[in-house]
Amino acid sequence: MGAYLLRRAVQAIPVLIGISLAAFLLIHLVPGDPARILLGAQATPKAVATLHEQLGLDRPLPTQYLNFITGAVHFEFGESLSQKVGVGKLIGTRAEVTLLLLMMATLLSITIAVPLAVAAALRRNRPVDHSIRLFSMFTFAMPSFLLGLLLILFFSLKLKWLPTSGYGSGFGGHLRALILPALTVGLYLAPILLRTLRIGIIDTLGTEYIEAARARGLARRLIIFKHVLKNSVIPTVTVLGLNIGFLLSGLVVIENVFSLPGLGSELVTAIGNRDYPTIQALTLVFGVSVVAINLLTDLLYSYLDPRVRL
Amino acid sequence: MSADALGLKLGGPGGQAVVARLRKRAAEERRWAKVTLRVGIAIVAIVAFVCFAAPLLGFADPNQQNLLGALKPPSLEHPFGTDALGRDILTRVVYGGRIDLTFAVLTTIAAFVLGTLVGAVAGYRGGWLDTFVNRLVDTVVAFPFIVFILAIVTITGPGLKGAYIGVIAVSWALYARMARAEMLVEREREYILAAKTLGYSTRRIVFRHALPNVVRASIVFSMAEIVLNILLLSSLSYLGLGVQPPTPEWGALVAEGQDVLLTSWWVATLPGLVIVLVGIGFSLIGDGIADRFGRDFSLSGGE
Amino acid sequence: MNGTASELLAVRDLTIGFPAPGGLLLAADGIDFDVAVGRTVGLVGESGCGKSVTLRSLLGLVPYPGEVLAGTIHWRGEEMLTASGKRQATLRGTEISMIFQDPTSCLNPVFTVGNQMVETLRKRAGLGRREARTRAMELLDRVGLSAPEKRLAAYPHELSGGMRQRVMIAISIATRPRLLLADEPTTALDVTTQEQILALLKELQAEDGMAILLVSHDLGVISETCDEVVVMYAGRMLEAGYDREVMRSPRHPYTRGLIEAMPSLEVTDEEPPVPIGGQPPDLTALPPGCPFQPRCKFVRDQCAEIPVALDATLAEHGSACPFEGVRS
Amino acid sequence: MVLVLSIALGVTVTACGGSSSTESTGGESAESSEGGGASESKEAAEGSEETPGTPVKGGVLTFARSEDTSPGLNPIGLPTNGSIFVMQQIFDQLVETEGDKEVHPGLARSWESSKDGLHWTFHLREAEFSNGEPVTAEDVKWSIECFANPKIDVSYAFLAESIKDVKIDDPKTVTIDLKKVDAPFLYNLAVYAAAIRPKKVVEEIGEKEFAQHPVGSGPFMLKQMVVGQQTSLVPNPHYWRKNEPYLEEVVFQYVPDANTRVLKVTSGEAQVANEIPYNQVEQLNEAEGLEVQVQDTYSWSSVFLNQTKPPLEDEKIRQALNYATPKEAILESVFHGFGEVSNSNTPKLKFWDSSVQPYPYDLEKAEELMAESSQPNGFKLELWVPGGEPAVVQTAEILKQEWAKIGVNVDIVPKETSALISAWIEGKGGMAATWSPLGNSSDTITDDEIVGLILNPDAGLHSNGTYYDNPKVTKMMTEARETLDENERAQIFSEIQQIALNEAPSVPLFFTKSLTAVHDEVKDFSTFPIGWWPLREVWMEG
Repeated sequence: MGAYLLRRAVQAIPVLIGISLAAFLLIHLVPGDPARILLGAQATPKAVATLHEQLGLDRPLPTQYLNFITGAVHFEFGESLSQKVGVGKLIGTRAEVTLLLLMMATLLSITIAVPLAVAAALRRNRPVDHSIRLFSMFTFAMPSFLLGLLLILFFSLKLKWLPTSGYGSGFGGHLRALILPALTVGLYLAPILLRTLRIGIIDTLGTEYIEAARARGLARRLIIFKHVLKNSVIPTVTVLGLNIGFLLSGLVVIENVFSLPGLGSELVTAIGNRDYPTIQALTLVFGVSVVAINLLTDLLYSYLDPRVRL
Repeated sequence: MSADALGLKLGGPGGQAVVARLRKRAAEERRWAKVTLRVGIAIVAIVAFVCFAAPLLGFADPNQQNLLGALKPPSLEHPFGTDALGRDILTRVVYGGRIDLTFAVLTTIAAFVLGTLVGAVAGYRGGWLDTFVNRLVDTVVAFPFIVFILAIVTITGPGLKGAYIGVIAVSWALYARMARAEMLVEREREYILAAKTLGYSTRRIVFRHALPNVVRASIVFSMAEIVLNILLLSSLSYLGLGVQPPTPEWGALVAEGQDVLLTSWWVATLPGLVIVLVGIGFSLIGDGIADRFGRDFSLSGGE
Repeated sequence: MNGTASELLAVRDLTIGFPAPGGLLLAADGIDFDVAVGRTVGLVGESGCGKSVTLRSLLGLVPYPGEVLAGTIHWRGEEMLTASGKRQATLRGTEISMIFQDPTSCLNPVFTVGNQMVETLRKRAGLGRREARTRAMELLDRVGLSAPEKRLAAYPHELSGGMRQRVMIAISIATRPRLLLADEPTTALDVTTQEQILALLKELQAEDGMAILLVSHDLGVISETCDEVVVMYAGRMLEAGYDREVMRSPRHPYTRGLIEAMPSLEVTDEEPPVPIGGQPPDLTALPPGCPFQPRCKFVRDQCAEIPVALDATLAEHGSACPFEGVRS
Repeated sequence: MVLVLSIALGVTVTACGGSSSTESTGGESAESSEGGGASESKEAAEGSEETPGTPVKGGVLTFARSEDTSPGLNPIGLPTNGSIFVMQQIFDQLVETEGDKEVHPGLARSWESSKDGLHWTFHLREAEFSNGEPVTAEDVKWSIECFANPKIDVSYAFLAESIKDVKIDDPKTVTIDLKKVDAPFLYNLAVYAAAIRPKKVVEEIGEKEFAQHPVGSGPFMLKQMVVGQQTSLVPNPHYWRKNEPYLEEVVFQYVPDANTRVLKVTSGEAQVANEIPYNQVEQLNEAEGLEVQVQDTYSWSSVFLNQTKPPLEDEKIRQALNYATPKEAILESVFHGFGEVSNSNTPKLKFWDSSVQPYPYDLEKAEELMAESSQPNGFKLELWVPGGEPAVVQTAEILKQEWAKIGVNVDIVPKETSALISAWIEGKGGMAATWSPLGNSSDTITDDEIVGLILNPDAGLHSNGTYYDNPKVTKMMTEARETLDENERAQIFSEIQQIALNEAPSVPLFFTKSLTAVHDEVKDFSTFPIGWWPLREVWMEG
């Protein structure tokens, strides 16, 4: 296993370099001079020139990229152009918000999806199955800001249980503030997991070893939640892993609706300001996280199914 | 044995009742299985028909503004109400459907085909190809999508060309990863080993034999993903990267509705519900196809 | 309690139906047989004759959408068909256990052999974790598997077909069942392993009087291991009786055809094995009277009117064909 | 889940107090009077309050804001409005701006200038920074020099080009010598970049660190700043206006989403929320305990036309576009009446002339002009619009329908905001462009800066991408800058406004209004046209 992990770590390096180089080139390709944007639309050209030089943007692109990479190697991400704050610190606080949100959302979506998938698979093509699939489609296909606002209206305005928005203070405060956003993301993720898991369970229920298990008189709950589930969860794990990867930078709308300082909204602001150091650092963070998530999913495959040779 | 023979055997009417019940349940089972697919196709077909045949159905110009009649709630005259410029939202939804249905279906199919093929071969072959594809998938998934789309739109200019390229270039990775994961398990199965011993070519084994079993989860997921691509257009148009105004497009309609949500809920909600309806349609199709492909657990077991 | 003391299982007029496009098909139609303590009864017949469905119905596992339509199953005097689901469940895996045909796919591929054995021992035999583990090792040793420690930690796909079948047997006897249902246990194995498995079953039976209900399409396996034989065709019993009588003097043309079709070492040139002609029966379109008519060499007109049932109970040597002895 | 949906939708209607009845076609809500009151004396600036209650100390004001203080709180740097409006609570300038278009005493109790206007002497008042250190003439000299140094103050040093030298006459008096007469000089000293900062502190911890831990002499000081979430201020114990501020604490919460801001203020989690969407003002006013203040701003919106892109070099066409623009109709539908029809290419600053007549909506005149123009049978106009601004896109959609009536086929091209502004200013943009009105706002009261950037090609911005070039207007601008006589300056700027309006480098649309929801228990809250709020006057009732 150690060798495998080492191999995966080595493989991650070209991925990270590839991503950061691509991000570096693409963002410079897009029109928009950071100096002009930071100074505002009416900035005089002289001011733009001095700022351009101060920010080191006049240095040739290769040197800028090399400085970035050498810095990144020892976790020195330089300074955000617009916020004059160390990029590392800036992203650190925001990464915590997004990761905590995604973890809670994943847990919520699993606790919603698994029981419903089992119920739908067991009562296949009957009213229960259809209504589960029908209603799960609502929260899945509904625009996230609409779902988010409905939850705020209901749980904070009407029932006054939870704050309307913000990240709260202290760990307890953070968790409490993240309940509604996590539910919004969870209600989006759950239907995808539900559908793939349902088909997986239906497949597994038809196998001989399940019939053998029933012949041994094992309890129904044990058969489903041990024997059936472990065999049918691989495609669902893949879908979950992928979606978390995308959602790292994809939660902008939810972060805005719930005023959460996450990675997604930071990326949009950084792009708006053409804040190159922040964009590149964010891309690296996304790269490392996705590589880690995919590694985790692959390890999960071999745990879930010993026949899978890594 | 015919039902009445059994009736006789089971002794008169009691037997008949049993037969009838049994037959009803089996029929019901089969009916429901077909219903999923049929209802799904029906929903999508109806929506598509209304959208593509809009002019014939008497839907006027979707961009016709009526500033005095702005933000009117749903009424007989405007079943979906009017937007901030007094335009009839139902007409805009209908005309927008053409763009969204084509965009969603084409991008999903392209991504599904490309991704599943690449993933299946990679999963089957293993070795360096698998590693290369995997790491390529990592890169594509990790890469911030907005930066990617922004760069493409800078080259391709406004309109959906950029969105088409961007979405396909990214979502194939989803299917590649799913196909690979399934293939890892499938390639260990006996029938694949048997096919190998029979000397089948890799291409034949992977595409004719392994693929049908690998593709089921992807089918279900692709049908759900169709809706995601429509919603993606919503966030793109919000960033100024979507269709050219005033062209009606579902994503843009929903985005426009966000600002007036608390006073005029219908502007975003009703187009949103149409997207949900289409989502339901496609996912029923997905389940219907997947059920048909799969081993039907209810009829297996004893001969 | 009308069963005799030694009688374990009494099946009377068992009828199992499946809905089919035409109307209804009876996978089993009026099946009667008994299984006594320590005895081995064989159900033999071509695939599709209903032997496997009959076996599964004893555990209440008739695959969906089939259903037991009539008949009674008495287990040690207690009627099982009308018993509560819970009651049936308590029997499954404790007093009656079952082994299957394809060893490669009847063990859960993602759990170790040990995990699946310990699970059954703890849940169904009520043992503690440590006891279950040692008991499992004893069982593996008992079924002839070397290095039981290593076997417990192995995953099913890491064992050969024969070894997996031995594991299945070990699991099935874990709870010291009174009756072992064996659905084609050796079909998927090579001949030498087949002999070993059958010998093992016999040993286990001799040890604690476990009854065995063996289902197979191989008359050789049946005659070699079973005390009584039931020949099934198209869901019905065509002949039943003690193994020696049925094999030596088959009364029904179908049984005779099965025996003539058996390849055996002693076959000389004059009597090469002769396969039975025609196609297996279509259960939804059976002819009236004897279902074997279309393929029977001695068919005559009255065959259409003969009753479906056997003419005598199992004790003697019953046959569903009144024109027996026509050939001799 | 469906149950939740229906309840929630129902709630949407009731919770916000307004039924989704048909949108009334107009009727301004109670427009409050011009902001601003006498500088010194305490008098409720807000007209809507019947009896001006006596201010009470205490209370925490939670302000749900659409911007955050991410760039830090250092006047010298690259702050956005998010930071500037908070810094105005922490720092003082020599002179202060308020609601009106005059300059009021800040750290300078009084001042006088030499007859030739080249020497300005400021008499400092007794004041202390929030760290207890006295504000010395040394601090003032150093701060003004930082303000004038383009290397440090990159964005606004050009406002202080005319400063030659800053001399300390005595510990309480400072004189600034100018190279040339600079009429707006005094007003420019009120800009946030000219804030008086403690020299010792900045030199000790450095500009970057100072942005995280600012020390000023203003009414408030920083308690805590959690970037991207919230910034809280507490009263400065050493503030020179002894009885102010009244609030115990001010918490600025960053709430980017407009709907969430509305929900936060209706649920009472916040007492004030800014940038309220136009369509929700009426509904919020109906909610009891809430009122939306509508006030003037120095922001404006217009469609900039690039004269180098044919046929826009033809003045008749540009004028025709102005005549064919239904400003009142757009104002009603898109902005729900909250805004003012614009009669100028620049915002309503000190020398804005209200008597100049805006282009009326006159299709015949427009068709006439088009007939006489170089493109009598119309042309295709590429109009760039930014993403994420529904009001701006909707305006463009209306213009597309309206201008089609005079043969102008508008091709609306959506662009990512930053890409649009950069390309447009460098002349690489489309034929015409419009962007967020809040994107163009003035930071100074006098017209010199904005008129220069918008109408003077030599300022390097190609007249904000319009390539407008009228030497006579450029000469008038320099004249205005060099005369101290206010009336003469007013006369010149009024003429410039009229000429530019006629030559139509752009299609002026509206002067933007600020919409801020305020709870009734918050007293004497107001928003200055320049954007920030005098929180030192605000107090909470009960």
